[in-house]
Formats: sequence, C-alpha cells, structure tokens
Amino acid sequence: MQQITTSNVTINQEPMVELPHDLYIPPDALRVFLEMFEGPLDLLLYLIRKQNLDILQIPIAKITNQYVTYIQAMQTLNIELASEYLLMAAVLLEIKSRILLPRTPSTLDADSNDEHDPRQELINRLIEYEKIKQASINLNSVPQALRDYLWIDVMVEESQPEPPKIQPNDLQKAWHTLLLRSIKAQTEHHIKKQELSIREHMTNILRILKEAKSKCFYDLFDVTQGISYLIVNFIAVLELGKEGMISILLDDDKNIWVNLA
Amino acid sequence: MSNFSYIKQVIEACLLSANDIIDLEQLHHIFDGQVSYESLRDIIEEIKNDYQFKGIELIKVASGYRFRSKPEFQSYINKLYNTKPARYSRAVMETLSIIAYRQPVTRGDIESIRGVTINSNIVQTLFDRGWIEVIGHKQLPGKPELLATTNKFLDDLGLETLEQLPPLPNIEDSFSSQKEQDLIEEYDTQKELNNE
Amino acid sequence: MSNFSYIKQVIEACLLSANDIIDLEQLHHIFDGQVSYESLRDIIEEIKNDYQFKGIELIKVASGYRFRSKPEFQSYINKLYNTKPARYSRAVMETLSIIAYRQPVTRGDIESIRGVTINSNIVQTLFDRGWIEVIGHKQLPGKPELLATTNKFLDDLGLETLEQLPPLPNIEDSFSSQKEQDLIEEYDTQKELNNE
Repeated sequence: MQQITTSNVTINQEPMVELPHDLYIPPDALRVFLEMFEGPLDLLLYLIRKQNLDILQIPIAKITNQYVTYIQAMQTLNIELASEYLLMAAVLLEIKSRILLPRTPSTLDADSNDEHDPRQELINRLIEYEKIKQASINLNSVPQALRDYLWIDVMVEESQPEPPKIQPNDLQKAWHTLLLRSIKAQTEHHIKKQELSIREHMTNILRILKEAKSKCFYDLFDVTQGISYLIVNFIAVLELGKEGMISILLDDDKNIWVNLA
Repeated sequence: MSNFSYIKQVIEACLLSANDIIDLEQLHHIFDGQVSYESLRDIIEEIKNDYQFKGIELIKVASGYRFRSKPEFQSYINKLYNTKPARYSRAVMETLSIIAYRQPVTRGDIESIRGVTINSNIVQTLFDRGWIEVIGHKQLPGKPELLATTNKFLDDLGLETLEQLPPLPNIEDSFSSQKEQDLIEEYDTQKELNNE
Repeated sequence: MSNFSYIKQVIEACLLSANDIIDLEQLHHIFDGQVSYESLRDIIEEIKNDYQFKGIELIKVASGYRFRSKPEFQSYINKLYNTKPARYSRAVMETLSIIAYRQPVTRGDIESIRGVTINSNIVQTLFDRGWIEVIGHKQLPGKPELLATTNKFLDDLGLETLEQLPPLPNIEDSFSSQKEQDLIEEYDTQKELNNE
C-alpha cells in the first residue's frame, strides 16, 4: 500500500499529487482507476507509456514491480480483480525471475541457439494489443451509419400497387380448370358450348338498352353489317328474351319494342 | 463556403434525412434561432428550385415541408421491389372467365358454374379494375344484376372483340390431357394475392 | 427533356427513395435492360458530382450505392431529433477491430489478443447490428466458431472493401509518439453509451 507511486494515478483527469503515506486512499478511487483499463495488457501499456519507455526494451523488473504494487493495493482494499490481472502478475514475476537468474551453462547453450528473450512473447502480445487498440480508435473515427450520418430515404407518395396483368390465355386456363373441376365433382352443371358471338351480341344489346331503357326492335340492328351479323344479333335478342333479361312487346301500332326487363 | 450556402446545406441535409414533415419552427431551432424565418423561407424556396429537374421534389404540406419522389417516377421505384408481378387468385380468374365467356351473367350463374358461393370481394376486384360492369337486371325475384365485360377489359388484354378470346376448350379433349391437369396444379399452387 | 436526362432523374429518384442500398443490377432491371451498365455507371458518376455542394452525398459501398447525409451536418440532425446517437464502448470497438483486421477469428483469438475473457454481450451487440457473422468452424476441439465481418459492416461504415479500412498502425515505429497518447486519452473520456 505504501508503495503506490501516486504520480501515476489520475482521478477525473487530475493527476494525483504525492500524498502523505498515512493518508487513506478511498477504494472507489482505485476502482475507478482500474475501470479505465480493458485488461492487464491495457494496464501494462499504460505503465510503459507513462514513463516513456520503449515497448521493445521493457525494463521488466521495473514494470513488474509497479504492476504488482497496483495489484496488491487493489487486493488489500478487497477490490474484486479479474483473474486475468493475477495471471499477468504471475507471468511478469516469472519473466523477471528468469532474467535475474544466473545463467547456467545449459541455459547458455540453449540461449545461444535462438537468442531467446523471455520477454519476447509478452512484447509480441503488447504490440499486437496496442495495434488493435489504436486500430479501434481509427475505426471509431470512420463515420458510422446512424451515429454520424443517416441513410436518405425520401418518402414515396402512397399509391396503388401495379394491378396484375393478365393474358387472354389466362382466361382460357381458368376456364379449363373450371371445367375439369366440375367434371371431377360430377356436378349437374353442364356448361353448354355456345357461340361466344351470340353472348357478345347479347351484351351489346343490353348495353344499348341500359342507355335507352326501351328501343324499337329494328333499331337494335345495324343493317350495314351483313347477313351473318343480322342472324347472330337476332338470335341474341331471342336468347335475351328466353333468359328473361329483356321483354319484347308489341304496341298498338304493331311496332315491336324491346325493353330492359 | 458562404454562410448562406452552409445553412442551405444543413437545411437540405435535415429535410432529406428526416422521415417526417419538418416545419420552420424546427429549422429555426436547429440554428439556435440565429437564422430568421424570412431567410429560412428564402432558402427553402431556393432548394425547391434546385430540385426542379431532379428525381425528387420539395413540397409544402399543411404542417411543413418534406421531400418526396416525383410521382411520375413511381412506376420505376415500384419496379425496384416488384420483381414478382402481382397475380389474381384462381377465384378471380375463374369468375372473370365466366363473365367473359358467358356474359351477361348473374352472380347466381357464376355460383352455379363454380359450385361455390361467390365472395363479393372477387367481383369487386373486377369492378375496381374497370373490367366488368352491370348492364341490366334479370327478370327474376330480386332482380339480379347482369354482369358483362367492358371495353377496358378488351383494351387491357389487347383484344378488339370478345371473339378474339381464345376459343373455349372441348371438355372431352381437355379432360383427357395430362397437360391440362398440370396446368391446374400450377394454378392451384401459385401464390394468390386475392384470396377468396 | 432528353432521354439521358430522364434516365438520370429516374435513377436519382430510385436511389433517393429506395429505402435500401441499390446495385447496378437493380438499376439495369428497372429499365428492362435497355440502359447499359456503362451508361448507368456514367450517370451515377454525374449524380455524385451534382451533390458535391449539397447536404447529402451519394456513396458507393460494398452492396451498391446509396445517398447519405454528410457526416459534417450530423450535429444539426441530432438537434432536429433531440437525440444523441449511441456510441459503442471501447470493448465493443476493440472486439470489432480484431474481427475486422484479423478475420476470421475465434472467440479464443479475441480473448488472447485483448488479454481478457470475452463478454458474450459484446459479441452479441455486433451480431445484432448485423456487422459480424459466423463463417465456419475451426478444426479444434469444440469446433469454435470463426467470426468475420459482413457486407453490412462495410456498408454502415461507408466502405466498399475491407482494404479501405484505416491501415493497421505500425507500433514498432510510432509507439512513443505523443499523438497516439492524445488519441487514447480522447477515447477514454468520450461518453460511452454501450457498456459491456
């Protein structure tokens, strides 16, 4: 506890100045301090940077002492520490001890082969984490949809969706299905084959009568259209009469009138 | 960039990114009241002119301003989404074919041919499309309406007269053919937009 | 109005109101393939230039083209809605960076780089945003999932390819630079809405 070098600690951006050793450091301050870090690597990088040390030449003994001091202070104050912090302390202490140990001939042999520095793995991890940390800052500065800009979505005026398009053949198909179904169902509905032209003339006559309500029989015939037209049109009038869609009347002057039923 | 041009760009960005109608009050607020209502109105007028020959336009509505796509380009925008064309349901197609081939017919006729009661939505769909009309009433109790196809129906199908409709199939032929059977199944399974 | 100008307006209307990123294929489709890809590209380039001094801009992203409000005006737009857009926490951004720069990676890889156990909420946040996806499994005990970024991630960052991401810093050279230090402090103090 008394080993904390408070000059490294900043609370709310204010550097903590040297305090008397007996002054109580509130646990909350240390907790806030710890929460600044994303993990042990982050804390280590902080310690290295605060002293303008070269990451490639970490004075491992010095860094280990500082790190362990923080960790012990947190533990003394019963601040819950993630296990990663403790693991890192163990790693640091192990590296430190290996560096401080006098080299035996056998370890010298091994070292001369690959120039093994026990710090190397830690340095690699620190470099990789530092890269990602800075990359994330750069990435965070790239404009993000919803945070830094909005997609443009200009209103489209409400409108009816395009109605379905059909082809004449679609009607034929529909009729087929209708026929087949009625046969399959063995219903009594017999769909008589009938000249479409007669039906068309029936519709035309009804359309004329819808306008006029009542029409002289002869006016329903366009005599310029030829004999087959006249026959079909005549059958159409009779059919309309038979089906009760029109009434055919004779007036006192023997004129034939066709009325809408 | 002049102050005016900057304000104009800000207003443009706000109006275009808003999925809503924006009023002068709101625009006044975003500049902390530092831009007069008169200037705001002038700038909006300028923006309106800027978009005269663009695909969208700025319109004034009762509660403020908003951009919209020009209605004349509507069909293209629809096309972006409608990769699959809309289709009529089997019920609509059968009803239409009965009216087309057997006109004039009553709803009762349609029911008796299809063997099911008719849903008024189906006939309404065809009325709405302008493809059928009432051309009279049958002399029967209740005076049922007589339905027939219209000229618009012929126009939309690219026909001059009803006689140009494909001829009605012969029952015996169509019944025996497997192809027809397949047709029906295809028809049955197709996604139906207008359900009965 | 010339044909070219008409096509340009249609494309503009579609890009501005499509509610989605639009690719060349879709634009080709709305003209029934009657406008060549080359012409479409030229027109898009022209539209891009047209909006140089406007409040919005047309950008090309991984999935196609879309208009966006210029980031420089975002503070005004926030004021219009009276909202402060959410920011991701450092933990989320670091995790995202590892996935973006080192993909494909397992959760274990992320843990070993960050030196802490991964909080499942962080990865879930990125999944929910549609920025990352599982693209396979590593041949290891437990078959851990391999995570990678999606096209939506690039789209939302206004990028076309991963190569357009800011380059990874060279730590060996720049470690002692004060600039980095400042950056990090700025980062630390920023308001973080998305916490672990």
